[in-house]
Amino acid sequence: MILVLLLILPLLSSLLLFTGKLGKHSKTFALVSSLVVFAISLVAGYAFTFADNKILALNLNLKQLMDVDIILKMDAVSLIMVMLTTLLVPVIIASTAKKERRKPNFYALIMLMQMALIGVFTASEMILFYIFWELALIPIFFITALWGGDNRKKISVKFLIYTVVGSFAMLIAILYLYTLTPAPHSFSFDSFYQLKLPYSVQVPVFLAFFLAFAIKIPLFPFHSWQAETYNASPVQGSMLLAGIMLKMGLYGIIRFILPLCPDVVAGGSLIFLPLILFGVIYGAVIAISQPNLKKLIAFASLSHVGLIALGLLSNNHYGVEGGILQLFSHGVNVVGFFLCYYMIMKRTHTDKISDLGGIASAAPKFAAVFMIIVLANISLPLTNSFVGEFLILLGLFQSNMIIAIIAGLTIILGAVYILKMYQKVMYGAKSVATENFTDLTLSEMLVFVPIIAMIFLVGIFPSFILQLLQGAVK
Amino acid sequence: METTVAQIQVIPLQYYIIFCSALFSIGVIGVLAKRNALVIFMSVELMLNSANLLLAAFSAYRNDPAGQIFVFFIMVVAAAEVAIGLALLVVVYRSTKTIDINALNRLKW
Amino acid sequence: MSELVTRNYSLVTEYMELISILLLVFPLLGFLAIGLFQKQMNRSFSGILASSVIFINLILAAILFNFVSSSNQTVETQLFDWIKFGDISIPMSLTVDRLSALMMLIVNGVGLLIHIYSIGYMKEDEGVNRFFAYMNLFVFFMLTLVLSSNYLMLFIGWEGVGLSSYLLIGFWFKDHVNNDAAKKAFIMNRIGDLGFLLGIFLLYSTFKTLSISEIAAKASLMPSGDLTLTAITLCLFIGAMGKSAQIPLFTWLPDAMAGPTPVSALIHAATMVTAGIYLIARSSVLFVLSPVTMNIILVIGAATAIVGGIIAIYQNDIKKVLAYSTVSQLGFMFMALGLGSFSGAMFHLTTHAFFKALLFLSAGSVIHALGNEQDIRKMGGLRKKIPFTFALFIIGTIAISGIPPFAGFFSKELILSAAYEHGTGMGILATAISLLTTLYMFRLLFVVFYKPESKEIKANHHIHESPKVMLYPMAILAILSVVAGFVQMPKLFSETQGFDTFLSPVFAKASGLATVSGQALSVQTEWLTLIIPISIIFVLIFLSYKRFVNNKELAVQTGIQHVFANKFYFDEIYDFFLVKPLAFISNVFRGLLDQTIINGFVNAVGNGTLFVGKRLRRLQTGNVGLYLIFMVFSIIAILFFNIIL
Amino acid sequence: MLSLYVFFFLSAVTLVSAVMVLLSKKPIHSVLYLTLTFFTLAGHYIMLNAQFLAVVHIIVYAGAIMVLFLFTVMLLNLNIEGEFQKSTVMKFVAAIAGGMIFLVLIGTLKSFDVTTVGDPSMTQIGLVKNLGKTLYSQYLMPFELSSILFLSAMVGAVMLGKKDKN
Repeated sequence: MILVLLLILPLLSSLLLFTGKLGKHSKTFALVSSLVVFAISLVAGYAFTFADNKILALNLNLKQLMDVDIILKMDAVSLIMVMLTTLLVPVIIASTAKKERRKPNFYALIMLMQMALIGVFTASEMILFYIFWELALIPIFFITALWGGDNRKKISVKFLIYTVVGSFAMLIAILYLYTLTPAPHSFSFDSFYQLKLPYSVQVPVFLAFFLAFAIKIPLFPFHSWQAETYNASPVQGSMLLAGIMLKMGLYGIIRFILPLCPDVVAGGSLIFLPLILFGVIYGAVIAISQPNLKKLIAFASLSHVGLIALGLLSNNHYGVEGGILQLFSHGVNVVGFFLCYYMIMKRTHTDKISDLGGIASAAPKFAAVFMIIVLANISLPLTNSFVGEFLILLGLFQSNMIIAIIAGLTIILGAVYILKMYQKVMYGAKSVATENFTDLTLSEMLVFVPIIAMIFLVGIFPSFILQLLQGAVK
Repeated sequence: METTVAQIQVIPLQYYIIFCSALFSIGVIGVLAKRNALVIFMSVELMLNSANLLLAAFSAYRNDPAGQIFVFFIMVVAAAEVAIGLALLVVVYRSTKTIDINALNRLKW
Repeated sequence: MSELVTRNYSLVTEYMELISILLLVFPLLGFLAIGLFQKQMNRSFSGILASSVIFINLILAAILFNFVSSSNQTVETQLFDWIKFGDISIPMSLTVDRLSALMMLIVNGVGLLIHIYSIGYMKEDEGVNRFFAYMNLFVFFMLTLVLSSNYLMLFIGWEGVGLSSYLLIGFWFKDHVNNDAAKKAFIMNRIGDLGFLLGIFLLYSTFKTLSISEIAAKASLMPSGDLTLTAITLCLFIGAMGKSAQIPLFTWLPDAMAGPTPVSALIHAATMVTAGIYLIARSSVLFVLSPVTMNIILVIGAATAIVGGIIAIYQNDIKKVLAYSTVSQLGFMFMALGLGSFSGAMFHLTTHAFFKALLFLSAGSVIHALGNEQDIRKMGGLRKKIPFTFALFIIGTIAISGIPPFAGFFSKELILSAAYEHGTGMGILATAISLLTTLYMFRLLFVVFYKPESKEIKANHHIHESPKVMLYPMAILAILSVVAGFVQMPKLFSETQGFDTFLSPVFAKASGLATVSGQALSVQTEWLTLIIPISIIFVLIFLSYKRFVNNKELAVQTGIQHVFANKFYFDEIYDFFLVKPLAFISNVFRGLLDQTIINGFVNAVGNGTLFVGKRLRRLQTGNVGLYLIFMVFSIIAILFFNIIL
Repeated sequence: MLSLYVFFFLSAVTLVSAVMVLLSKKPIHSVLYLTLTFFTLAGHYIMLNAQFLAVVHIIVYAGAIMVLFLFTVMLLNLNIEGEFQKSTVMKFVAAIAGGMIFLVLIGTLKSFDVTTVGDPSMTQIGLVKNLGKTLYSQYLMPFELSSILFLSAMVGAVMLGKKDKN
């Protein structure tokens, strides 16, 4: 029941906002409703921890009408992803500046997005999953195309087509698997999981899913939409994309590739892991010379999510668990990073790193906040991403030492580009653009509070998430 | 009553197939070779009818009423189609003063 | 479970556990309080607050030290489970044994003195509150490093001190030179950290635990020279190389002098840079069992000591001289570790902390007196202008040069005797290295204090002795530099080996496993090894007095001296082989590979579709008849294939 | 045997008149030949024992559809001779296409045979009673839907045929 609420509330809120009746109060309304959703997800988490079999499920049997059942399930991984979504959406909504009067539709699209994302993370039925998967594209497409920056239309169309190409590969795989399910065919995850696919079938299925997820995540070399799209979308769009939506692909790996193609994951580590690994290094290396702050975040994110994918596909349970934890952490961190970018952008109207400088002396509070987020991004111990990356690398190390060592280079490269960026942006003498830089206001600080709280909470007490995963990873 | 079926089955089913195919092909040729929209319509009717007849034949040979029911529905659709089609023809004629289908090339690239 | 049973839950241990927790809590609170209320806090108050926090810590540390040294127990404290699921369990837990008690005392003791010193030194600085916040943060992380009972938690402290070091080197962040130095320090440390991390992975994969004591217990059962152990110890040593500025990762330390001088004293001389030595001493069991690594440590330590010492002779920045001296001394400590003399390394670490901090603080006092002048060519004759500082500086110099009866002599002696036990060649090498110290230290002393006054000094009328708040801590350090050595006399003088005995429980396992036991030296040789170096020292002092005191200008460097003065061109080599190529690759990836090839390909697919669409559009002639023919032929084709297949 | 002759006769007439539909120059002639075709087809239905269909066929096609065609020709005054002809090439292509589709259709369908005979007792399926039973039980839903289709077709036709006010 609570799962239905989680889906319906954002939808209702979105519809109400679409009517435009709320006018000036749209933002407040969206914020309040997203907070309510967050509260519900907390209740769901509470219920989850006390559920007997560690699963919340809803099963509407609709066989009479069509061949699609509505099955919603929430296991530990879903719960983490839903929590991430419901945590970040209020932050994203709250981050919009008062000056930038957004139309109600903007908030409506965000709420719609939230609904679709929660749907993706809770669906336990392929067609339902696929519908939500594609539904999530629509709001972000419009957010980018309507409120974006230069070249927004071309880029958003490119993004849309690119990801849809991947989705079709996935759809084909889904339909093919459907025909393999025993006699009364079923799209439910459970029936898919019960398939024991021979290796020759696993390979094409893996390739199809992998293409879809690799584009979504994105993994090298399917990443070329990413930096452009981040750059063209409004910051809120970038946050939604980088913080939550890209996690759909990684979530997909956990949900489909790992249970359906275990032999490929176990045996093929020398085929696709080097590719992802190259992407990890590649993103970090590019970030070093990236002159544009937003694109730097994009490439840093490319590197980080690549590392998560490596962990998930490492065929080692530490890697998978670390990957799941890191899913959460990266979502929080990248949103924090974008928030900082937004604060700078709002005040200076430039995102060229070379135009900035000397902010730290003008805005010590902001400097501290930015520093914490930046440190979380380079996974310093006691910040959230350390535990995740540690486990990922440990898992990789146990499955393939060479790959772990090369992947570990990101620890160094990450420090290189992050510190270089931070130095140029925050330190040194003030530039023309940063001359009148004002420190964070109280309301801006409030937006950062949940981010920073999560950074330390997960960094110091990761067990509360790791405990959830106990047994979830087979 | 067995006789009725037997009587029908004097004529091999293949005959009906050949006959209906021929009729259908004539319809196709008509559609392709004519420029007069009206005649093209008629050719379409020919094709529909050949299909109808074949359905009826199968139905009779298989003792299955479904075939005849389908013929019935096809007639319904055909009637509706002709009504709309001819109305369209009238509209086209009003705007172009001709029923030559080659005049209707507004949709080119 | 067994842990629970064996644990002795006496009231005292519980108190001790509480104290070990408080040790971490106070500096953290200090950091948070000063950090969060930077704006509101009175400028002078933050220093007092920070210092008193460390003072309380020192008292706590002393209590713990007393307990540990008297009862010969270790205090184990479980804080909470950090990473725990399935079969992996890494708790946050503290261990206070004699080794960590010693380190704790050094960190808090030297830390306190430097905190107090900073109150005076940083008085004028606008960011003084931030400074003290960072200092407390550093102490917090350093204590975490020292107290942790497993490698991953040690890694927290390890990275944490790196962070505080980064923040403090780049404390004056308006100048990009400082920021570059900070960045360099952090990144070079991270290179080492990666090695450390890989070592942790190997440890976990091998032993299925990260607890230091459990690993030591399990490892002691393994054969000496085991390949995994060698790999582990090499990885850990890479980590130590980064943190303790060994070749090839040492170039960050001289640059780190860009930070305020108290920072250089605390972090880059006394405490943080010794973390590498601490790490290896902590893992002594592992290292003893891998002779290959020990030899590598020995070689690298010796090389670093020589290179650092030589470079130090040719430096003209007072802090850089001290920095290279630190590099050299650290190398010396690594030599000791490589020789298997863990307590020797720790002893030298301790005494070095005192006199190097003293030297740095005196240097700071000089810099303070001259109004931020660091170039020794512009100094000279300061002996009379700032006599107190001079006196303290000379104590430090004597101590570091290893002249008896100051502390440096005893600690160096311990290492030297270990070297001679290893072999005469090694002994002579070690002696030579320790003599290098004399050379650069007395050069510094003479140039700064004795040489005729330079014109800058003459022109400067504001030269003044530092305030008492700076001088008293220096005085205490000076006293320590003088007396600290007496806890451990050379075997010739005394039978009480205070330091060795104190640390022996910690290294008991390691020394039990050590394969090479050197032959004890005869009494005559020992006397020789004592007297010859000391006499050479005095010769050297005399020579450098001649050379430097009367020269008005420092001689122009020639030939190979350029190589020395430019630190063997290490920075340039790194720049050429690492930094530039990385930047180049980055640009190639970004411009060529990413934009042109990958994005170009994606766009080409899109544009290709458009292009083909434009061409195929021509098929739409608008001729319905034609469409129909196409359609019919398509149907024919479909049906035809239907027949065939 | 008689039925076989009848079949051949009807088929011949049907095909000839179908061809004539295409060959006649004037639309009105085409319409008339088409009417003839429909009548012969009705004969075929009767031969297949599908009396109801035959009747409906006559009513719908000959009665309604043909009348519509005639009205269109009449109202628009389209009965012009040979006004537009396709090129010979096109006609040739069309003939070839038709021939090919004939062959292919036969090729596809020839293998069909009545393998399973349905309920042998259902002999009089072509009668109104039997057909009605099926129609109103099994196919009730499509039947009702077809009425909606008709309604909308009617509305559509009226809408389209209506003269523009402006």
